[in-house]
Amino acid sequence: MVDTVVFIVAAAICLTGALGVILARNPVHSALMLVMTLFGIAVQFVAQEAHFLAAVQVIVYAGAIVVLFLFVIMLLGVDRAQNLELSVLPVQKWAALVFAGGSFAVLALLVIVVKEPVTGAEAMGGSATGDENVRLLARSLFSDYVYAFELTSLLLVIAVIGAVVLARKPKNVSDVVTEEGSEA
Amino acid sequence: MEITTGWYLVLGALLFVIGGTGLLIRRNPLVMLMCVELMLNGVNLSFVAFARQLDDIGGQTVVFFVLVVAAAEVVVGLGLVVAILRRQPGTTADDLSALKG
Amino acid sequence: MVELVWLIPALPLLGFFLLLLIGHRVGEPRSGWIATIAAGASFLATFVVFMGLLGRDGHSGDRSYEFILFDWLPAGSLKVEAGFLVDPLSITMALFVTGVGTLIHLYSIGYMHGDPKYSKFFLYLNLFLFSMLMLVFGNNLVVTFLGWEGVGACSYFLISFWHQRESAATAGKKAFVTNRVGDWGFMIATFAIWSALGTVTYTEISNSPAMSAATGTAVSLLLFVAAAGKSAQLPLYVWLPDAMEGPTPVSAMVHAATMVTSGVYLLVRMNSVLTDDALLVIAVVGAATALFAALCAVAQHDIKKVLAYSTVSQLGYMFLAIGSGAYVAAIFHVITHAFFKALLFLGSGSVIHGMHDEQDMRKMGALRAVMPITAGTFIVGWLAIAGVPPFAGFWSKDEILLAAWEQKNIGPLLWFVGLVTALLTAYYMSRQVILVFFGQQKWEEDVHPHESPWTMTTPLCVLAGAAVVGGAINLPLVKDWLVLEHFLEPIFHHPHHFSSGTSTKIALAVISVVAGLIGISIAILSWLTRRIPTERLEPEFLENAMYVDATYARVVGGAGTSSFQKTADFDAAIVDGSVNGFGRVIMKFGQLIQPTQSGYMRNYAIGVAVGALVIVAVLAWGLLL
Amino acid sequence: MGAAAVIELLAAQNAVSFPVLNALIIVPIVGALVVVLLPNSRPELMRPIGAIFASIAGALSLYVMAQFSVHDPGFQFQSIQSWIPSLGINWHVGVDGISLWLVVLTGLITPIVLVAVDPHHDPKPYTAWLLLLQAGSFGAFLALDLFLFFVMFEIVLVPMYMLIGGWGYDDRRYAATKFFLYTMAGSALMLVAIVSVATLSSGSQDITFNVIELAQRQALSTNTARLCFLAFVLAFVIKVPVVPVHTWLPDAHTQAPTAGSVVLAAVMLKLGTYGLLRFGLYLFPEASVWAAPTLATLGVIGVVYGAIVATMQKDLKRLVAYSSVAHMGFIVLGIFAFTTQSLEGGVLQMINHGLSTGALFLLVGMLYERRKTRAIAELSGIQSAAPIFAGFFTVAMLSSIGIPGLNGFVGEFLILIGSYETRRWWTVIAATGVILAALYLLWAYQRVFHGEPTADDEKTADLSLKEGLVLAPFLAGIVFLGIYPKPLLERIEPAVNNLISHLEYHSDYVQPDLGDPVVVEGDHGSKDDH
Amino acid sequence: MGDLQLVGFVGPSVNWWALMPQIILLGAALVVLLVSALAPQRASTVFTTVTTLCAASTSFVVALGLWSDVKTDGPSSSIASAFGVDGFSIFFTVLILIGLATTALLSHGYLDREGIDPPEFHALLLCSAAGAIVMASANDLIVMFLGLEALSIGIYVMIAMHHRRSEARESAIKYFVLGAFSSAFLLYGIALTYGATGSTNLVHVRNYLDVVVFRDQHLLMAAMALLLVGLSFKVAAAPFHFWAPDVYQGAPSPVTGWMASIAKAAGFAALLRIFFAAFASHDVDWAPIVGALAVITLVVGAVMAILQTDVKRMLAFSSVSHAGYVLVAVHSASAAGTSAALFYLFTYTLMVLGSFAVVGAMGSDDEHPLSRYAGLGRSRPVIAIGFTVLLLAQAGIPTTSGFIAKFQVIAAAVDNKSYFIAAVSMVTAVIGAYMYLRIVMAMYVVDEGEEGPSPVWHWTTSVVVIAAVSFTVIVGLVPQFLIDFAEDAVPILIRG
Repeated sequence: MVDTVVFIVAAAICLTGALGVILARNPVHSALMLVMTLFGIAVQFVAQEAHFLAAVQVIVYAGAIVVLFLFVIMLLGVDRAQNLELSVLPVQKWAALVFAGGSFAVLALLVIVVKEPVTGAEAMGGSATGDENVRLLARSLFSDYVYAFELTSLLLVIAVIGAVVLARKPKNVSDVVTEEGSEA
Repeated sequence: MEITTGWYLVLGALLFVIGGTGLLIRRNPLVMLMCVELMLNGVNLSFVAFARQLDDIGGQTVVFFVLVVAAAEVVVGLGLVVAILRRQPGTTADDLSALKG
Repeated sequence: MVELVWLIPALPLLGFFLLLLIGHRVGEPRSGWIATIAAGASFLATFVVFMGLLGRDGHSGDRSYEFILFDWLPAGSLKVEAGFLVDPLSITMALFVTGVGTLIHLYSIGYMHGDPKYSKFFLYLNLFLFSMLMLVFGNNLVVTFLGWEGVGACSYFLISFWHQRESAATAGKKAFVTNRVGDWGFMIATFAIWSALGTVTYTEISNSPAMSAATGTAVSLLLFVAAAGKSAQLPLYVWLPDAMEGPTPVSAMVHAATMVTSGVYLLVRMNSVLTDDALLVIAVVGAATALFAALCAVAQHDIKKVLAYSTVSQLGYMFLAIGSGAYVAAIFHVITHAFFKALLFLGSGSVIHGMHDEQDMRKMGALRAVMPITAGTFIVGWLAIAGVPPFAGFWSKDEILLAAWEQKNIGPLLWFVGLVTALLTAYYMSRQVILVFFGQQKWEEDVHPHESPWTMTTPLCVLAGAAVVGGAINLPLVKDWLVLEHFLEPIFHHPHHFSSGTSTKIALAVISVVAGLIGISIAILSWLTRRIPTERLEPEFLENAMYVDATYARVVGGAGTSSFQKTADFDAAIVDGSVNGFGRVIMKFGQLIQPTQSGYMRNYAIGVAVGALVIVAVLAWGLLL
Repeated sequence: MGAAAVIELLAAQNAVSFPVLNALIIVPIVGALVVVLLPNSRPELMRPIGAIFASIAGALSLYVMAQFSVHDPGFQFQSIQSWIPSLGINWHVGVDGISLWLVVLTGLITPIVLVAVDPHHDPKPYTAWLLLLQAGSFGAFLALDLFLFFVMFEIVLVPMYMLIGGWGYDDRRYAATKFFLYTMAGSALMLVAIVSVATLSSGSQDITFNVIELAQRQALSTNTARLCFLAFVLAFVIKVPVVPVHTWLPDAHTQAPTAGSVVLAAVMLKLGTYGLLRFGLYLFPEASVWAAPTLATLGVIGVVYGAIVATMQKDLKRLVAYSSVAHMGFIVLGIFAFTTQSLEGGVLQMINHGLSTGALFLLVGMLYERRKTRAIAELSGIQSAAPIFAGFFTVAMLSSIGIPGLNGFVGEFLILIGSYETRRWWTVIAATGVILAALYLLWAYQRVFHGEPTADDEKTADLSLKEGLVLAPFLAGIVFLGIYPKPLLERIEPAVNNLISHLEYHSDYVQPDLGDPVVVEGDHGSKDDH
Repeated sequence: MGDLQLVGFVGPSVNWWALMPQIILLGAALVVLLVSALAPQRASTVFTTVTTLCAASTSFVVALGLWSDVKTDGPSSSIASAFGVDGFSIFFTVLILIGLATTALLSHGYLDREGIDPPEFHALLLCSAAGAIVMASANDLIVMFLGLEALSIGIYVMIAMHHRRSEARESAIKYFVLGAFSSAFLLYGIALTYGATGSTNLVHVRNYLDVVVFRDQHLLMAAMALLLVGLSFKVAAAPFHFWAPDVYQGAPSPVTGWMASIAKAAGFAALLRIFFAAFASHDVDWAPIVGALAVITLVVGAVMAILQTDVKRMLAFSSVSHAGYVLVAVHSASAAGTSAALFYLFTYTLMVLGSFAVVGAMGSDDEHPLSRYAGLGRSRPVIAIGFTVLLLAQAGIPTTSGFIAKFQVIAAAVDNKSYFIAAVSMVTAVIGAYMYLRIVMAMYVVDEGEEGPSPVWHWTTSVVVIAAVSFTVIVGLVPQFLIDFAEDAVPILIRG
């Protein structure tokens, strides 16, 4: 009973946030709505005994990524409202409708048709509750997924280089000038 | 009412779809990035739900990697956005359509 | 001696090659003499072979001798050899072809005097003679076809010899193309014969069983189409009058004496396959042509045009004879006609030569004084063609009329047509003689007519002699005097014999003579003594040859050309256009989908999103179904 | 026997005898490389050296002709090497009576055009491309492996494309591209068909592209075979070209440099008709019989239609091009009449057309060199100014018209007399082509060579000695083949009869004996058992 | 970290030898970065290029060694079977290393000309190469995903490095946004696979699908669909190809070459591994979809290509239609088809790299009009003929590797009884040929006075072009060795 309520509330939060993200006129509001969704998801994680993930979700996502977003928004000062109706691509709305509607249709179809969506694939690891959860995570992270774990380092290296390269100002300003010229 | 995995999956799917829709209807590159984040979170939710269903920790581990990927993407993406907006303030996704045909 | 047959065509060919190599170097008149000697030698060779043939027994059928050079077209069961067939028919043709040919060569030496392309002319003449002899001596249809086309090509060269003249060039082309229509018939006939009898060799054809009636008639008619093309019968005669654009010796040799008779030769040669139905058609067309051409000849002013139409008309006679089954009569007339028509043409040539290339008879008259030999010989020719006894023409024409009379179905009618033709012939020839040689002179002052050199007059005299006595080779008076008939006997499948009694023969003969005299007298009354007003005797309608040619021209130039042009446009617009159109369609399709490449990343995202949705849906529903 | 067996069987032969056919293909390629490596500073060397290599190839082709055993219906000088074993593809070449003369023609034409035609610029690539063209054509005529054939059939497009594009006239871009794409489009489906044939024929056996082997297997179901046949035919009829897929030809011919036009007419068009014989009839006997009426009809249409369109052309070269359409129509008719005579005539006509049309294109090219125009309207009375030139043109023209005693007649006559057996009415109509041929050629001749020459025409130079020597072989061939075609016929006949009996064995077609009534579709004789 | 010890914890065994190629590349990347950071003056273009080349060649040698190992003692897997060491992965490793070396050579002249920092560029190149290798040899969907991201993110940045040009930034952001979007789909597909089969490891997936019969397969189907979408995007198959032309056009030519060749190849490697190896038991489900995608891709690529006026865009669309051919091979879902696909990718990679070598050397990337190529046949005959060969090879003209490749694809399709697709691919080949011919025409058919500028060549470009051309021709004439290579690479590790 309790978890039902939890689920419904959290789900409501998530969806509201999500819709807020895509409907808010102001990017700042979108970012905040995103935070809301992320919290909702964290709750859902908890509801499924993924406590550690819930924590990481809050810290990394809400704490780091969204902040990064807001930082950039402020940096660029693009925090002004953006009217959806101004969308220069009318086809876009219809396409979005089709995608959304179609997806919901397929989803509904799955929900209706599929009584039990998950196949009875046999369990791989042990049950995961409490601090056992963290232990198991660490174990699988450093055994089954150690290669992937190492690869994340590769990703992060690339990200760093990328950030550096992209953030670096062009060496000579003339480039920018010609740039503007060409843009005009 | 018993909350089965199905419900979580549906929720994840909804988040995914909403994110996708958002990416289709928003012009602001930053918001589009957020939409991608929404989609990834939808996926994460599904992973966790499956992990619980399967009673397998692997699904949760994967979420870590997804987080990393998301972070990396956001870093590079924001870098790009900055690089562009710094030169052409107020650029929207639709303004970047010089290459076409 | 018969083995020497290969020499007969070889000699003119040799002359041709000689002239080809050194002709322009030796120049005039030597090149002319080379050609003439070649022709003469060929005539001698023919004579030798003729003697050799006479040496053989006439009735046991070994007067037909085949001489094979080599396999020409061996393909599967088809055997076509390059071979000669020496038999009475071919040798008879060869004799007068080479004989008359030699004389005309000789004549041309003088006539072509001063022409820039003197040697080339004789080169063509020799080539023509060669082809004609191949035609005559060929032992199968294909070799004959070789000669057949060869003479056609040569006549093309010779008609358009003065090709700077647009009219000459056109006339040559017209002659060739019209002949090609006939050649089409020749080829199809050959195919049909081969597929029906499995051979194209004359001896085997005449020995093989008869074809089915339908095939036989078809083959006969196709052969007649071929003959009609070469021998200028209705409706394919139109090229011959125009062919007068060529030098006069050419008209004499190619378009009077030899080539135009090859149609007759072909039908006689193939007499074994001709069916009665076909013969009837041939007779009717022949008679019609004879009358038609005679009528046209009545109103011509060009001295050569008259002769041209008269040639057509005489050829009509020959086909009338064939149609009536009197092959001998046909050949007989071919020979006599060769004599007097060659004579007349050469005479007219001599006149034209003397009149400085004036051809309009209305600008002549009273020439007998200034060119007596020409005049005299011409008059002989006139009498011969007018059918005045005892000149050659009388005998052959008389025999034809007799044959026509005896034609089974519509004999009398044919005979009557022939008779009228005879009358007309006598009339227009007399008209011509009078206009040219009698009356008062009507030529301008600056023209100084003169008699031609001996190289030209000699042939005239020789031919005149032949025109006088030519009839002797087949005199109907006594059975044994029918030399030609007996000589040709072996080649005929079912020899033709006159059934009429002597009285009928004589009656018919008298009637025809009378008709001839009537024609002559009308001419004298109208043109010499002017008792009859001449205006109405030259109706526009006839002068323009009943507008047949004009009609052809209008059809070919109008509907024909435009339809061809439409086809060409169709090819360019539709056929080719559709090709380019295909390319354009692809381009259009491309431009249709090009907007998808709009440059908006959000549009591109649609592709991903909706694409994904579709695939998922397809797979999911695939499960449901 | 499988391809492997063939290899074993021929291995010994390869060991002992000099693989002359391979040499035929390789020599020109080597020549091309040599020419490419020559210094650019010596442009005058390119064509002579190229001509030498081309002539060596020509000499080799003559050697093949000399060594060819006359009455052997099969493939001779076979040489087979494993090429792509995993796909069952071999380098397999051989020559029989059908391909022999095409090979000789290819061998002789190329050196002549190399000598004859001066490209005016870039002699090096010009020579190299021509040599490669020769090599490719040899390969296509000699290939006995479907894959190899396709490679050669397709690769010859490139040199011709380059020749048209690089040395052609004003509209060369369009013409070259059209030529390339049109022909490529034709052969596109043929590749699918080739693979299908090979795949579907290899039931239990190993897959092979060996033509002989496949022709013997005949493993395809009727409908499959017919489909594949159609794919092949599409490629070939475009190449021939048969109306209505002919329109690339006039453009290509008109825009191509003289050498290109000559080789295109003399050699490349034959790839189509040769393909119909070798890969149409031989691989798909039943389908060929099935489709014969249609294709024969197309051939006849080509004869008449091509002639009619040719009549109205205003460009002399274009006119000759359309005359090609008409002549090739005869060949197609002959091929699909299936009689000894018609097929022999067809093969012979391929050579004849090469000679006469090749000569005509050379002459038109020479005229263009003199007058810088091909427009009939702008020419007149050339014969007065250049009699010898006119004489040569006349002979070539008469051969093209089909005057007996010249080669054109021999082929046409055999085709028609043979076709009359099985395709009477087709023949009757096709024979009208001889009338039309006279019409358009003589008309053109009259307009160009007859009449009063204008001032320009007066200046037109007559044939030079070199040009005369270049044309001499063509004329010699025209006359010789017209008078004594036996040497060719007796070598062609065994192969042709072989092909016909193959047809009779694998289909219900029976060649009518003479005297028999014409075979009507529906009542075929009994299949004679081999 | 194989010796990491926790309580009762045993780390998985690691086959370091198999990891060597990636490790070498990453090491090289770090070296380049460190040198550029510590001794900037040393970090010249030459230095970086040489380093990259050395790295590529050493790992190439290693890869060959691995190849012989696999040939002798069969395929194996490493690190909890996350990483497959089999002919397939090594085939692609070799291919990627060749591409890496080539791109390094191409960028050599280019970077100086366009003012791009060599060290970062090469570091990113090396990293994305490593990512590609991971992607091609990953036996686990997550690993594959990470490799894909490494490859892609590296490319995003490499494109954007072309500071001066707004087109570069535009194409970068386009590629980035759409890439992230599509990888979200891919990831969702992975999630569903995980849910459906209980694992992200391909070996487990395969084994599981072999034994289990589903009550309903909706999850699996959706998973397949989404995986297909994600990877189709990477290989630029219609309708997921829209990004490709814009990005190819805007990106620096060497990067374009890298994207068109290696990114595509890696994408197909993943595609083949997942579908041919893991989902083999369900090919009746996915093969038709792939076939449909193939047809659409072929048509769109060919038809759009002939409309283009910009050479780089032409080649972009041609690479789209090439993806179509490979999809045809994949569609046949057979060993023959797979080896055909491998053969095609190998030959195609060199063709396209050679082509973009020429394109990049022809001048600035702002635009590539045909007029720029006018008269190249005269001014630079060798390069021109080389380019011609490469173009004709892409058009599938015989005696080039392109023809053999197409031939095998057709053969595979016919073998699979899908005649329609075979026919379509041949027809589109003809349509596409028009575009190649236009370029050839531009080089050779010039009227007076319209010759383009004679470009400046860096010798490295010539090296690349000549190498690519000779490879193309040699394979076109004697393809057997490469066919064998491709066939040996087919058996993919499917048992843990």
